Amino acid sequence: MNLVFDVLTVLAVCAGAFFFLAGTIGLLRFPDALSRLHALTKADNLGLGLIVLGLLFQAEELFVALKLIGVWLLGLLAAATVTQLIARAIQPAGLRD
Amino acid sequence: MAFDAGLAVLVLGVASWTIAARDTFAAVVGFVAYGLLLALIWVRLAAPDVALTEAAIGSGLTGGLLLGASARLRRTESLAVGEKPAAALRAATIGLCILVSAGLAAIILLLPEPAPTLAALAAANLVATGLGNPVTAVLMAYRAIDTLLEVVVLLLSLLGVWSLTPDHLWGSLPSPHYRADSYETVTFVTQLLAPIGILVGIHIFWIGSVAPGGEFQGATILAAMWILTMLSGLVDAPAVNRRWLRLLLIIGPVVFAAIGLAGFAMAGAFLAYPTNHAKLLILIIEVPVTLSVAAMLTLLVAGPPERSSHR
Amino acid sequence: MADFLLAAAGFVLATVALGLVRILRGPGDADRIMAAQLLGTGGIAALVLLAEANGVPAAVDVALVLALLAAFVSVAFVESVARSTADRT
Amino acid sequence: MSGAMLYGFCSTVLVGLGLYGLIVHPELLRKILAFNLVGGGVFLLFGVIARRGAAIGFGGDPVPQALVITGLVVAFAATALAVALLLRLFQETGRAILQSDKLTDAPSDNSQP
Repeated sequence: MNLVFDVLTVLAVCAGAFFFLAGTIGLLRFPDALSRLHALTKADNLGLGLIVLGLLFQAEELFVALKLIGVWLLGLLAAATVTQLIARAIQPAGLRD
Repeated sequence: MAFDAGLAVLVLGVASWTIAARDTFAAVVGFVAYGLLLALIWVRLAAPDVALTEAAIGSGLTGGLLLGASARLRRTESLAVGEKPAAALRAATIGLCILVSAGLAAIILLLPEPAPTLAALAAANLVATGLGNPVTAVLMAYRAIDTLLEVVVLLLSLLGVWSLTPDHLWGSLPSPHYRADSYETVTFVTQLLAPIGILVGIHIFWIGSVAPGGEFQGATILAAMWILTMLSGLVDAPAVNRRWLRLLLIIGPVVFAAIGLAGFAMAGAFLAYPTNHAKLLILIIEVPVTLSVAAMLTLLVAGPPERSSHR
Repeated sequence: MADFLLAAAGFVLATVALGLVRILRGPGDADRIMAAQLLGTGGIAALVLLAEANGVPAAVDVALVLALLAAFVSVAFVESVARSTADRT
Repeated sequence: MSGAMLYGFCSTVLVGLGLYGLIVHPELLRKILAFNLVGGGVFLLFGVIARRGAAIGFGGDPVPQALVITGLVVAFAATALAVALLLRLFQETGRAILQSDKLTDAPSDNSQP
C-alpha cells in the first residue's frame, strides 16, 4: 500500500513540477501580457495543486492534510486576486471602469 | 547540498538585483522575493520559528510597507539620475565592501570547534517553564527581559512615527491612500481572507508554546489582516487619539511589566516565574502582548496621521 | 522519497527563478508582479515539499503564512501600482 | 563544506552587497532597502551559528534563533520609522534623495542624460 502511495506522490509531484515549468516558459516566451497571465495561472493553480495532492498521500495526520489543502486554497485565492487585478490594470481602457 | 548551493546562488542573485535595479519599485519586488528565499533557507537551517517570522515580518509586512512608500515616491525617481557618486568613490566602496565580506568570512572560518551551544541548558530547563518549544522558552522565560524591551522598542518607534504628524493634523486618521473607492475584487478577497487570516494568526500564536510559532508571528498575521481591511476600505484607520486604541497599545507592555514586577514577590527576581505556574503566567502575558503588538505593527505600517476625520 | 522531494523542490525553485528574468526585463509593472507571484507560488510549493523531505512539519505552517501574506502583498502591489499610475496621469 | 557553512559565506556576501547599496545609492528608499539587505545577511550569520550549535535533538541552538526573531521585529520597527521620516521629508521638501551641496534647490528635468 505504501508503495502505491509513493508512486502516486511521485506522479503528482512530477506533474506539478511540469506545470511550473510550463508556466515559467509561458511567462518568458508569450508575446503579450494577457497571454503571459494565462500561462501564470496554470502554474499557480495546477502546479501547486498537484504538488499538494502528491504530498497528501504522504500526510500522516488529518490536521496536516487539512493544512496542506488550506495552503493550496490560499495560494489559489492570492493567484486569482492578482490575475483579476492585473488583467484589469492592463486593459487599455484604463485602471478603473 | 546541491539544493543549498542553488538556493544560495538564487538569494545572491535576487539581492544583487535589489541593489542594481534602476527602478525602485522593481527593487522592492526583488526585496520581497529575497525575504521569501530567506524563509526557505531558515527551514534548511532547522529554524522554522525564524522562517515563520521572516515570512511574516521580513518579507510580508516590510514588503507591504516599502511598496506603499515606493509608490508615493515614484515621481522623484528621475531626479536621482546623475547623482550617483563618482567612479573612484564607487570603486573605493567596492573595495571596502569586499574587505567587510572577507573579514566576516574569515570569522566564519575561525569559529571555534566544537561550536559552543546553549541548547543543552535550554532543554534542561524546558520542563520548568511548562513549554515545549525551546525558542518560545528563550523568548518568554530565559530572556524575557529582551522580549519586554522589544515590545517597548516597537511602542517607541510608533511614538516616533506619530511625532512626525504636523500640529494641525494631530488626532486625525493615518495615511491618505487607504481609500474607500477600492476595487470590488479587493473588497471581496478581504472579506474572504480576513476571517481565515485571523484564524491562522490565532493558530500560529497558540501552537507557539509547543511548536514553531508564537506571539510575534501571530501578531504579524493579525496586523496584516487589519491592514488589508484598511486597504480595501472596509474599515477606516482609527484616529490616533482614540482611547481604546491607546489602551490596546499599552495593555501588552503593562501586563508584561506588571507580571515582571510581581516576580519579585513570587519568585524573588524581576520576570521570574514561580515554578508551578510558569506556563499560566506566560500565557497571561502573551495574549495581551499579541494584541498590542498587532496594533503597533498595523499603525507602524499606516504611518503618521495625515488627513482629518471628516471626509 | 526524501531525496526525490528535495529534488522536486529544487526543480520548482529553479524554474520559477528563471521566471525572475521577467522582473529584470519588465517591461511593465504587470509583468513584474506576475513574476513575483510565480516566485511566491513556487516558494510555497518548495516549502511544502521541504516540509516532507526534511521532516520539518512546521514548514507547512510557514507555507500557510506565506500563502496568506502573498495575498496581502499582492493586494498591496496592485494598490500601489494603481496609485502611482493615477499620480502620474 | 557543509550546507550551513555555505549559507555562512552567502551571508557575508549579502552583508557586503547591502553595504555597497547603502553607501552608493543616493535615493533614501534604496538605502533603507539596502539596510534591510544587510540585516538579512547578519541574521543569516546568526542562523549559521545557531545551526552549528545543534545538540541533543535540537536542530539548532535556540538562543541565537530567539535573538534573530527579536532582531527581525526590531528591524521592522526601524524600517517603519525610517520610511515615515522619509515620507515626511518628501512632503516638506519634495525630495527623497541625498543631494550634494552644489546642486540647486529647484529640481530640473534636464538632469536626465
